[in-house]
Amino acid sequence: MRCEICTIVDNYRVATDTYKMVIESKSIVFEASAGQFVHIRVGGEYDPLLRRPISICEFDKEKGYLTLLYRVCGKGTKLFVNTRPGDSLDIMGPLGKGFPVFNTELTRPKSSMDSANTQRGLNLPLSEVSFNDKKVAVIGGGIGIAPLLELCKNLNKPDIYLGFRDETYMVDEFSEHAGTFYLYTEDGKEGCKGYPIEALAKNINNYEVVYACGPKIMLSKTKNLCEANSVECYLSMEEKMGCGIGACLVCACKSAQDDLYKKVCVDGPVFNSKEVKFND
Amino acid sequence: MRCEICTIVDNYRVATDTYKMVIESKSIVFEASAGQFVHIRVGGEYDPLLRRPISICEFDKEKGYLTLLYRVCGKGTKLFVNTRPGDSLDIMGPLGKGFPVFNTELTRPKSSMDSANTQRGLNLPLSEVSFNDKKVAVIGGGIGIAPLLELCKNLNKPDIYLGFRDETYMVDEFSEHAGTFYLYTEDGKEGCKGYPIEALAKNINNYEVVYACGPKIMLSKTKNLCEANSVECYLSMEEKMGCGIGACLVCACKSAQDDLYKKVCVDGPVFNSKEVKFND
Amino acid sequence: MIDMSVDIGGLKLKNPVLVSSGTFGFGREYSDFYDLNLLGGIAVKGITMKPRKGNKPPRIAETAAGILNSVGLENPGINNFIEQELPFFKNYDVPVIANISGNTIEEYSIMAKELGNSVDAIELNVSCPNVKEGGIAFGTKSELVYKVTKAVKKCCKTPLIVKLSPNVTDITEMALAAEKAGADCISLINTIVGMKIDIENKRPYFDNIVAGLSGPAVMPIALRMVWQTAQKVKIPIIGMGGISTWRDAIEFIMAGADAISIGTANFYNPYAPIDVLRGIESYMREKGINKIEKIKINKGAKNYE
Amino acid sequence: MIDMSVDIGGLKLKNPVLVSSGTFGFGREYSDFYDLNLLGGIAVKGITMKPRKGNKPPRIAETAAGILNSVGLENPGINNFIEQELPFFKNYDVPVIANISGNTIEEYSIMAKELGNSVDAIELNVSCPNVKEGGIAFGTKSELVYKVTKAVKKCCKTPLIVKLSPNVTDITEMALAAEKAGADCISLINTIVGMKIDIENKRPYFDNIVAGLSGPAVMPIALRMVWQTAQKVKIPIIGMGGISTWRDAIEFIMAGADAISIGTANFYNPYAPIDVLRGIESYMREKGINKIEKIKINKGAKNYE
Ligand SMILES: Cc1cc2nc3c(=O)[nH]c(=O)nc-3n(C[C@H](O)[C@H](O)[C@H](O)COP(=O)(O)OP(=O)(O)OC[C@H]3O[C@@H](n4cnc5c(N)ncnc54)[C@H](O)[C@@H]3O)c2cc1C
Ligand SMILES: Cc1cc2nc3c(=O)[nH]c(=O)nc-3n(C[C@H](O)[C@H](O)[C@H](O)COP(=O)(O)OP(=O)(O)OC[C@H]3O[C@@H](n4cnc5c(N)ncnc54)[C@H](O)[C@@H]3O)c2cc1C
Ligand SMILES: Cc1cc2nc3c(=O)[nH]c(=O)nc-3n(C[C@H](O)[C@H](O)[C@H](O)COP(=O)(O)O)c2cc1C
Ligand SMILES: Cc1cc2nc3c(=O)[nH]c(=O)nc-3n(C[C@H](O)[C@H](O)[C@H](O)COP(=O)(O)O)c2cc1C
Ligand code: FES
Ligand code: FES
Repeated sequence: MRCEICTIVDNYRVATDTYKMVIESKSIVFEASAGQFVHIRVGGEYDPLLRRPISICEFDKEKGYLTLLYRVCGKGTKLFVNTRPGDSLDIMGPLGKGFPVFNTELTRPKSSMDSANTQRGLNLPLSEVSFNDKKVAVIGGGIGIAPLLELCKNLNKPDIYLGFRDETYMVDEFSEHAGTFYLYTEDGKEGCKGYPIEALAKNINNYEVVYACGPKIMLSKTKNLCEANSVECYLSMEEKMGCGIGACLVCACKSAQDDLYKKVCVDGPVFNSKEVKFND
Repeated sequence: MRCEICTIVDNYRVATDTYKMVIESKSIVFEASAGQFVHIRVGGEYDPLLRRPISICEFDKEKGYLTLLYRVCGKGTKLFVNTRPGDSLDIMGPLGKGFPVFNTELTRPKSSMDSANTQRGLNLPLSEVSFNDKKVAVIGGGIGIAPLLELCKNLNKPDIYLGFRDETYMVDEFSEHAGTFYLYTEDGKEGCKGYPIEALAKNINNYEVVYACGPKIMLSKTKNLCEANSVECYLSMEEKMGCGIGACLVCACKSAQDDLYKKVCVDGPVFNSKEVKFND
Repeated sequence: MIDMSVDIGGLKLKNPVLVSSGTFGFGREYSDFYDLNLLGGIAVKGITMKPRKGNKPPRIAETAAGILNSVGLENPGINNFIEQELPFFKNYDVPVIANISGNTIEEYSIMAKELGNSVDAIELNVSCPNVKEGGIAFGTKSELVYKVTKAVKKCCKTPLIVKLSPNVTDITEMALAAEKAGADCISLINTIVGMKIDIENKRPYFDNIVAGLSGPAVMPIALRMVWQTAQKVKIPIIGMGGISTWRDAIEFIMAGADAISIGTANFYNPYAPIDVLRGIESYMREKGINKIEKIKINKGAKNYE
Repeated sequence: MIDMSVDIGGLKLKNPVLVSSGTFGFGREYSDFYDLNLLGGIAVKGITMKPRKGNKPPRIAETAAGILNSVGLENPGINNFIEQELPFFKNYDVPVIANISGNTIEEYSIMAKELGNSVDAIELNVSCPNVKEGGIAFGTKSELVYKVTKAVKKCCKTPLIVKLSPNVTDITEMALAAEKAGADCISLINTIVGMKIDIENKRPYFDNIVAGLSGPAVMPIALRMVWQTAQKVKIPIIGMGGISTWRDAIEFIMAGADAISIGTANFYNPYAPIDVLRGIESYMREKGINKIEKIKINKGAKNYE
């Protein structure tokens, strides 16, 4: 974990208000694992003041490239859009705990698997998560698909369920890695009309592990669905952040095990569904 | 006077930390007269918060171009440097009272002379400033030469005295319009060693009017020199600004006529030397 | 139909967007940018009995998302104001609020009386941090707020607004004192006492040492004080402090302000009051809200302790 | 030779750059970025007698050049702190300052006593705006500041720092009360009470309604308070509030701070304390200053009224 002044290689629109940024990194990329995030400083001295957390969407350790997928929603992400290839960006990372990946057939070298494993440090006993080549589903909604792409590359042809409001993006990139690929839009413009959770619910008994990232409501439904069917479930969570490294305690999310809070930035962003709760 | 979103046409270095910016304006340029300034907003929403006052160095009413000459010294001017051709800039102006120009042989159409005349609104009786084709000297120091270039173009081959610390700039542009041209650097690297005020002091009795812009110490010496020799003198002053239009009263400079303050933004920036005082 | 008008303690405004004293001169300057009649009202530069030349420059410093000012109430005095500045507004149909500062309670009273016939409301400045005498002293003790308000109210024919100082432990104490003394309306906040050091010259940057902080930096503090005050007083509130966008304005109104005022933002965006006004209008249209007061969060919905 | 060391009321620091309570966890987190031994000292996250789970999220909002936080003193309680967190510092040679908050004067005393043997100094947090009981209440009344300081001083073996709340009319009154009660050092400022409204959902953004403002936005206010306090008290002062560069730090030291502390800046620049430290060093080298205290503007050079 460190701060690095990285160079922007590319930054282009993939859909309305949705952009892909490719960044050249000399160190962060080599430590990254799927599901981790970076904390980015943009803008002037004080505006915006805080860094912005963005998931690592893909990395290419050979080229030293990190790819981010981001949606423009406020001050910080608006500034992201204005950066151009060649500009430099102050990036801190890789941060947090990524997705545990335990397949035998990996597209990545063995070492990154190991490190993902030890980095997890789940509160759950290790035996519970030491499965191999389980039947896996990945479900993502909207910009929440970002951290799932690198994950899918690391899995062995998982079934992939994606949902969007109306406009879809990154569909080819995901379907390439899918066993079965399910696409939903709220208005049915592309793929099926409705939400991917509906399809996942039908097929839930086919799976041993589900990975999810997306809107809170989707995460909450996925958690309930998986737990009701005794399926292992990993959720990537979002919360407003300060430091990004566990020092300020602002990124609190409710723990399911006790009445306390967990820190999304270091205990997550990926949690076993049994670690967190949503009710409020 | 208005706010206009202008387009940057060019922005390049002319010396260490010194840049020239050419801006295309649809309206401000057509109202501008020599010695006026613009008030520029750069950066994000709040950083920097205030506009930055910059003199109009040249204008080309045919092309609709304004030229600014600026020295990088802080947050705002650093951001100026980062703007590129094609970028837009929020500019307010033209602001303040420029230099009174009363020569018969003008390179500008008659109308702009008239407007400069009425815009002056000096506290002094008008007769005192209604001279024609007087013998004129222009003295500038460092970045203070900025508002003098357009002035020199409007005068009939004035003698021009410029001083710089070490590195000179815009020398050709000025000498082109000069009767006699005096160049000084503090270390004598280019031109004569010393300060232009020394040469002006020797020649002061050749002149009926002196125009000056530069460091406070130079202005103060010029004022004293001129007044001791009964030479009409116009000084372009600087003070930190808020609104730029006379509403906030922060740009105070000492009045010579009473114990009150004048507003650099609307009573100036160009003052008859008899209107202001320096002692503190 | 959207009704933008508000009544702030007897002063009727066609819309809730005011401009703040000291940031808008005597109105003239910004009349080049837009029609002043568009504004809900104009609080003119603070005036005193006698002319004041103001503080020694520098009078402004930029801080992170804010400014420090040390104008020191430069103004031509009440007589010159009435003779030379007020007539300008004859051409306009916009409420003018005279912002007054006194060295003594008597001075406040005399000024309020004299201005009563010629302006639409009086705003008592008991909170200017940039002058030694009077000013802020009146605004940081509730007994004094009470006394000066009470005295002025007696001789003031127009609605009386009391402008509170944020430099206090408990803003509601001051607000309640003003209300009890008969204020028709409360405005807040004035600038917060701040400071800057000139490290090159190793001395306070301002001749007066301290100066007044305003601008976006102070908005969270101002908003909190408006909220706290709104929980306690019944008289209307003019909210200000760092407002630069319509969203800021909506926050203040939701927090309990009946009208809002734009100060420092005028400097970097001369159209700020108009932008804010248009923004509030479209917000209301979009949400189907037809009265400003309906924007507010219901008082006591969740009581502030 | 430049001597960067300072003595703040008996606590000897190798340099004047501290990090502020609540912004630096229990030290571990930033140890990945640089050697913690470089720091003058570390004020760890505020602790209480019993574990506290903290406030409901959201707990942070970005404001103009600042942040509002509503952590609500989440901490594992004094026992867990001593058992699980303190041992980490065994590997370091850096002074650790325990920041404590109590509901009662007794709680403060018990905690100070228990910690006396294991930390290098105690910082009394009488100024946290994010909790209902205790906290800020103690910090806004000078009698209470006096009482709690006096009580704790009696049973506190290490230097005692009292951290003042900026949410007061007169900071010097609080500072003098702390000094009189025997405080060895004063630190200021804690966060300023602020607020944000969630306009989409028409309600206060924070569950606790108000929250604490920090960051560059507050620096002019913090600096003024440090200056005012330095004019009045003889005990050393730790200045903080919005410091993010060495120039900010020099302003605080000139204003009268004996040491300075970095809070919010850690979040956007994890190297901020080191950058500030290096900056102060080169400033001193350049100016030929060999002791930190010589940076200060002489007290009373121009007396603050
Ligand atoms: C672990 C993690 C990973 C993320 N990955 C991605 C990603 O890959 N792509 C992407 O587009 N977005 C991602 N987000 C959300 C992203 O951080 C926000 O959209 C972004 O911070 C908004 O910043 P802004 O300045 O544009 O918006 P503003 O609304 O101006 O931001 C104001 C403040 O709120 C915070 N904030 C606003 N929205 C969110 C949010 N949804 N989550 C957390 N903080 C927020 C900002 O960080 C900032 O502090 C992620 C968030 C987290 C916590
Ligand atoms: C009427 C007028 C005309 C000017 N014309 C020119 C010009 O043609 N070319 C040029 O290079 N400079 C000119 N200046 C000076 C220029 O305004 C400052 O250099 C600039 O504002 C510095 O901004 P900054 O953000 O880089 O510096 P910072 O130090 O970050 O600025 C901080 C604050 O101080 C103000 N400030 C700093 N220096 C000055 C200064 N010398 N005068 C006034 N305000 C200052 C800034 O406007 C800002 O509000 C002019 C100033 C005035 C008043
Ligand atoms: C330059 C300047 C001058 C001011 N003069 C006065 C004044 O004369 N009387 C007064 O009551 N308030 C005065 N104020 C305070 C403003 O009216 C307002 O209360 C404060 O600036 C907070 O609002 P803002 O953050 O929107 O500027 C002044 C503020 C500034 C910036
Ligand atoms: C997230 C956060 C948590 C804080 N927690 C504490 C705390 O536990 N105890 C305390 O005394 N101060 C606490 N503070 C206040 C800081 O120590 C510091 O006084 C304040 O933030 C001002 O400094 P800054 O502007 O540099 O951040 C906290 C501040 C922040 C931002
Ligand atoms: S963001 Fe600071 S603890 Fe998570
Ligand atoms: S800058 Fe506002 S009056 Fe001159």
